[in-house]
Amino acid sequence: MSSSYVAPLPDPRLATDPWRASTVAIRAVRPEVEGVSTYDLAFQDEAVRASYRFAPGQFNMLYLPGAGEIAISISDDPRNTATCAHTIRVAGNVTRTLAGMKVGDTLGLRGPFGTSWPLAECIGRDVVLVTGGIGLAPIRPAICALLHQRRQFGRLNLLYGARSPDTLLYAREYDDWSERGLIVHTTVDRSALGWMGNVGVVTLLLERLRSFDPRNTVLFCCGPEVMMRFTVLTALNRGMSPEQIWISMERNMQCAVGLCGHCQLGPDFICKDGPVFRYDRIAPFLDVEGL
Amino acid sequence: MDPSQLRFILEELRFSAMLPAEVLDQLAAASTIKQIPAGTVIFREGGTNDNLYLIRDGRLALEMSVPGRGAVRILTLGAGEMVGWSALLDEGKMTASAIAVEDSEVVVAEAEKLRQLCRANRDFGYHLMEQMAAALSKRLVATRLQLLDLFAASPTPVPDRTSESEA
Amino acid sequence: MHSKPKLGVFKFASCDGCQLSLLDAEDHLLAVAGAVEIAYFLEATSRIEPGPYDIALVEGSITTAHDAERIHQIRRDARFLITIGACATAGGIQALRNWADCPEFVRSVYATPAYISTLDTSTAIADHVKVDFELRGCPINQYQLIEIIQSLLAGRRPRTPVHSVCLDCKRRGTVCVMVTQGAACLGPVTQSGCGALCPTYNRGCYGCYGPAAQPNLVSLTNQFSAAGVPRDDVVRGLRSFNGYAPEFRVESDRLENSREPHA
Amino acid sequence: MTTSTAVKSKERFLSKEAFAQLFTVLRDHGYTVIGPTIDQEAIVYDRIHSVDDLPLGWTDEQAPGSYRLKPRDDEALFGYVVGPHSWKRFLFPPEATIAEANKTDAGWQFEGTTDDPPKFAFLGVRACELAAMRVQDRVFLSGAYVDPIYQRRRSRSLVIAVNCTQAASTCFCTSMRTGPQCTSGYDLVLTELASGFVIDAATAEGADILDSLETTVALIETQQEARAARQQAVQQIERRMDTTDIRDLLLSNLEHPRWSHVAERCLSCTNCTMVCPTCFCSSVKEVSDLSGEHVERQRHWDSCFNFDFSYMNGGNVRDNTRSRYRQWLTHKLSSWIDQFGTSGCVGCGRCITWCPVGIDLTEEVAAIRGDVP
Amino acid sequence: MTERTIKVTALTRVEGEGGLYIKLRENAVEDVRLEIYEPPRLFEALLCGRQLEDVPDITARICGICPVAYQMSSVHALEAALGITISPEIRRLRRLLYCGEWIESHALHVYLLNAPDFLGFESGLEMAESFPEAVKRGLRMKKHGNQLLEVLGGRAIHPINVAVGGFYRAPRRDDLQRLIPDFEWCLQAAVETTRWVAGFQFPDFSCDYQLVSLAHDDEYPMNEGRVVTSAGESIAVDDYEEEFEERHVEHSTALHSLRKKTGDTYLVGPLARVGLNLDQLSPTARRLADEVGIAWPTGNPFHGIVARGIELIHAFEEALSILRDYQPARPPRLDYSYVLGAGCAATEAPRGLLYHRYAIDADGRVLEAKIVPPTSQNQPQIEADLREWIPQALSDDEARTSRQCENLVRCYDPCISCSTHFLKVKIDRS
Repeated sequence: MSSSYVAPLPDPRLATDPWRASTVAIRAVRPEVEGVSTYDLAFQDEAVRASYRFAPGQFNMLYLPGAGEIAISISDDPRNTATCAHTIRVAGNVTRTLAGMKVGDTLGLRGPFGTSWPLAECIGRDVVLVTGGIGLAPIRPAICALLHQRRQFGRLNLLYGARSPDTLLYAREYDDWSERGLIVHTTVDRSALGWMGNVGVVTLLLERLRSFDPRNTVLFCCGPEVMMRFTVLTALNRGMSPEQIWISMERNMQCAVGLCGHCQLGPDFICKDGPVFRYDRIAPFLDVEGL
Repeated sequence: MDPSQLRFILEELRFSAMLPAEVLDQLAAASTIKQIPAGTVIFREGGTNDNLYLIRDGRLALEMSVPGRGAVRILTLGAGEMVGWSALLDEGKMTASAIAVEDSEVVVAEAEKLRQLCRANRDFGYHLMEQMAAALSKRLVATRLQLLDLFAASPTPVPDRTSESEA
Repeated sequence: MHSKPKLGVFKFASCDGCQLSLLDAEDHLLAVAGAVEIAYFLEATSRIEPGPYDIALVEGSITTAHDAERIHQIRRDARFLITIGACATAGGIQALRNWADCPEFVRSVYATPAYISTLDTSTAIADHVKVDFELRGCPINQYQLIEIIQSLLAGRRPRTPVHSVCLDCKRRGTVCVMVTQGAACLGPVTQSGCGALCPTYNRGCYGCYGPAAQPNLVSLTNQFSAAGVPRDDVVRGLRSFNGYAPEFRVESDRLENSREPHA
Repeated sequence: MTTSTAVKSKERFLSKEAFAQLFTVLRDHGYTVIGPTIDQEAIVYDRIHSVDDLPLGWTDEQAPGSYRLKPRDDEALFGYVVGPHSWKRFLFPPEATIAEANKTDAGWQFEGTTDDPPKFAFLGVRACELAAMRVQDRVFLSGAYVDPIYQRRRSRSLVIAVNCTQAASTCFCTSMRTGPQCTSGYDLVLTELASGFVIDAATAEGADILDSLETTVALIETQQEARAARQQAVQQIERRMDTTDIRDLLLSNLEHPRWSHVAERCLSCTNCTMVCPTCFCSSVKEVSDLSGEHVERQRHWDSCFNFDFSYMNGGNVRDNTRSRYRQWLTHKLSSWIDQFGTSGCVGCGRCITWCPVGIDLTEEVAAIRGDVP
Repeated sequence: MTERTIKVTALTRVEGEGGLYIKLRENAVEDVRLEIYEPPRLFEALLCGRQLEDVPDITARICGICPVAYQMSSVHALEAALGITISPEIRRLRRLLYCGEWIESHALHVYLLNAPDFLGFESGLEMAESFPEAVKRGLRMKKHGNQLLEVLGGRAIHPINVAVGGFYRAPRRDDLQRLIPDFEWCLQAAVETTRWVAGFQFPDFSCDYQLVSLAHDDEYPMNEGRVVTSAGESIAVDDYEEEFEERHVEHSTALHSLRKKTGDTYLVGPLARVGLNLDQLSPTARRLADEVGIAWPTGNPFHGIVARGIELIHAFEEALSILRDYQPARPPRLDYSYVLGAGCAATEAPRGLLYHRYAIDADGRVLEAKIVPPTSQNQPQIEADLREWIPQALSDDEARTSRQCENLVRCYDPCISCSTHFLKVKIDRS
């Protein structure tokens, strides 16, 4: 496994002051689906750009002065060093402000932060990626990494659920992914005229997955918490063990470095101990309401 | 089709894989296998239907018609899954329409035969109904998740609580 | 060029203090006036433009039949309606009449009650029309008001903190008057916004910003009773400028209706 | 504590008259003295200029939800326990600008904090407060990321500890093994006696200060008297918390009915977290000038009791007082250990005294343990 | 016979909401009514039964522009009822607080409400485009007035620090003295203000006023004194209700305060205060009063803006002298015991004399409250002046006539929210 996919040490400049952002400029904005766009961000400072590395599953803090700061998972190919893509849904004031910005505008970026998908664990094994809605965005770097070194892995399945056919993210890339050896299964909760694909919740895809060897599979899951809970349940029912399951959690990440307290879940800070957790570590705290 | 071949098929299907041998035999004896071309309507919502179907291959869709919206596809079902439970539990009054989305192969069991078997053999009845209940409970949970509309965007943007902004 | 958003400021039963907060924002006033078109603001300008208004700030409570009609017209004319101040968000101090025999109230003030046409209640604007945002306070905090206007101009949804006054006391180093003096301070159940003024001035909070999010009134009033505050005083303390806000109202009614001999 | 090398203990005696010189010596060493003084009917920590600012002859009487200043019948300067303030106010200030953004022709440019605090000398730091500083050191300084504001303030400050010679009813430092005697983490340590102080330095900087004061050798009797005074504090501590297996106790009782019970009383007002010397939760707000081209990011104290502290995707994860109190207590006493290798509680009792309704965490833990009916 | 009615449905740039109704017959004034449609808020009733400590907090809410005036009259009346005499330090601090309110209120009226009339603008904000420096000067004075209120009272609108017996907390010397440099700037700004407004064009109009204000032997009237009139009377505040009466006048739905014995109208406010207390003005204010070329007392209501300018100077100058000598009062608040009793007090609100009377029981509860605000005293005078003014203001252009009438009304700086809660109001919007 290439070392570039291991979570790198933070940029020493950032490490000296975790609150200090670097300037990034919007290089491109690609509308994905209604209310969701991908922003390619490029560091203004060459030195920062040169040293910036992230691992699939990590996130950045994007800072829009005056509006605020939000945690956004990175959705780029980790080998891409020119720009860094973030797929963002308009959900609040910061993302709405971002949606009003254009190519060339600048903002602040701190990162990368957090843990990453355990790609090294996947070598020689099958990988199932279960994801829903915008949850595909943090999985995309993992897809890029898996496909880049396709031969190192067994069967690769992506099970992706969206609300409706027109909200399937990155649809233009599925053919490419398939050609390169990722089996893409999609399903929607709300069908539409002309949709010949699956209808029903994404956990059903896992239920139906054939050629599934529960003891030799690693499962990555990213999506709403309820979806992840039932995905895990299905995976366990199908014979997987908790140590093979990895999920990406979300909480109110603010400082991103474990200093502000907002994103705690049980003994973990989602920002620094996560967002990617092995399921058995987080399991005792996942089902406790209001923890 | 040869019942032993059918039994072999049933053993492979998720719905029936866990059934004891004699139950499988009986089920195989009550079943036939059928090819269904894409687009075939297997039964219609509100209509009657005499069979329980187990999908061996291909994909079926369940649709319900809503005035003004036409036929709304609720769920697609694939290999190993059961369709047509109303035939067995609801006297054949169907709650949705089933259509083959692609060329499919299904195991067809006559509901009346199954009912007779259930009455005659409580053991058979227990095992069949256990699988029915398990399949339906999974479908119920899946429907609940669908109902939660987990992937919906917030209807209106809400203020981020990530930071308090102030003039 | 886009035309500037139109701002209307409307008054119902009130003291004018909340709209004065806008004029009291001396450092921001001209900037605000430059960013919006002040289309209706009787206290500030003789220029009166008809609706619709992009932002309507509504001060005061509904106390007359005519006002109960008038607010509907303002709602129709307003794209984003913000109520400002305790009168508009909770009925104000004049809502004390809601617990009283209002005609008797009128008789006690006016020699010829027949001339007085007023409803028996003073109610919040939200009791009559849909309100898009409520800005609390008696009076409101001018910085919060400016921030809300700026948020709307920037296309953001406004927000104000909903935590208790206690947090602000601690941030500014104010020592708890409940703990050191046994003062009947409403700070633990009152929403932030004033900057924790009263405890900093050595007195208990009297609830100008109304109930904080999920306030535990019962526990607090139990504590007051345990500290020897007479029940009548607790009821009176809850019934002031935000007395008719639901959480305060329910608790003052509960206390008044409870007939525990020792309370 | 200043980062100078440790020195060997050599106890000296400092008379009350000579003690007054301490302020001059500290000023000459470039320190701004923060110490106990009476304000708002309490002994608070504030900037002090001379011995006259100290609470001479005053003490505090504390109980759950109650704090009263009382005159003493002697002239003790440090004859009180701990008050509403803690030193975190100066090391992790309630409001601080952590970053700035300026719009230039080349777009937004970002700066880190420009916080430039004076060199603080903290006078009158108690053993539990030394422990609290150690806890916050773990939080802010021990991880991959270091908080620059805390780091700068902490590294420049001088810690003058004072041993407790009495305890409040809310103290339980002995249970948390943090006091009452100061054992480490200070530059200088004092034990107050009627005649003066027994003083000792633990660092070179402390020794430097000590050398500038007029002291005499501490006689054996004086040292014994000081020990007895310290022992008096130990004996006065009544409150206990059983910390046996407390991490697992709380984490295995996340659905205990006691959480609902305490939620009936808890006001979720945030006071316990604000007065706690180790609580470190914060939020950041954007403060922009009118042009919007200069923005400061201001960090301020926040609390897990704050209604929308756990806000996410349009709702709050911890949407009721039960879950918020549980979060606080399990974090403080249990998951803190996972995170920082230490309990988050130092047994100072502030959260008990300053809770407006007098909720006592030791009682809550005992209830969860099943020790009280 | 031609009948004309002129209706100003909404008076603008005044505190509170009211209208003006004028009926003319053959160009002769038949009826003039200042119509007040502010809904009544029944303060006097809702005060009854409240603990007397609540009174300054509640009465503040009568008016957002002059809450301090209500707090001052109420604490003084309650202290009279309780038989307590405050210390000189507390008294000075209260004067200082009052200065803050005069500054805030007068600066608001001069710059944002009244000056636009003289210069032909519809608002102070619009005026700012042509007179940016003047408006900024006004806003800065207002801001510093508000800052004084904030330091002393906690906040400018509805201060929280005013207590029966004194203040909840005495402000720190540093916090107050920090204001001095700005106040020194403001004093000059107030002088410039007075010169600026004195240069306005005033209509040739004069009324024969009976002026009424407080007067005090040692100081410009603010917190206390005797009630004096331009007829040479000097009346103890305790006898106020013997001499002044709110009466129902046939042509109006509002209660008008009139001289009890003669039924005469009278004028309160800055014109009355300056006119009756010229020699108590601070040195600079006194100098400017002479310099502006108005013969005091003046009968021209349009001179009100100049009187406010002079009072601004006075307020800054007096505030400066108090700030410079300030020592915190110890204790900031006097103790007292409840006694059955009654007491009254009058103070000078920015708009004029404000009278309060309370009866309290032995448990400290309010039994009865009476409040006579300045605007209800001025209202009959305003209507009387309008009758005089209309022939001069009348033109064929209805809008112009209305504006002229409004201009006159604004000169008195009426405070409608205040007045309405005590006036007899008939809500009639026909």
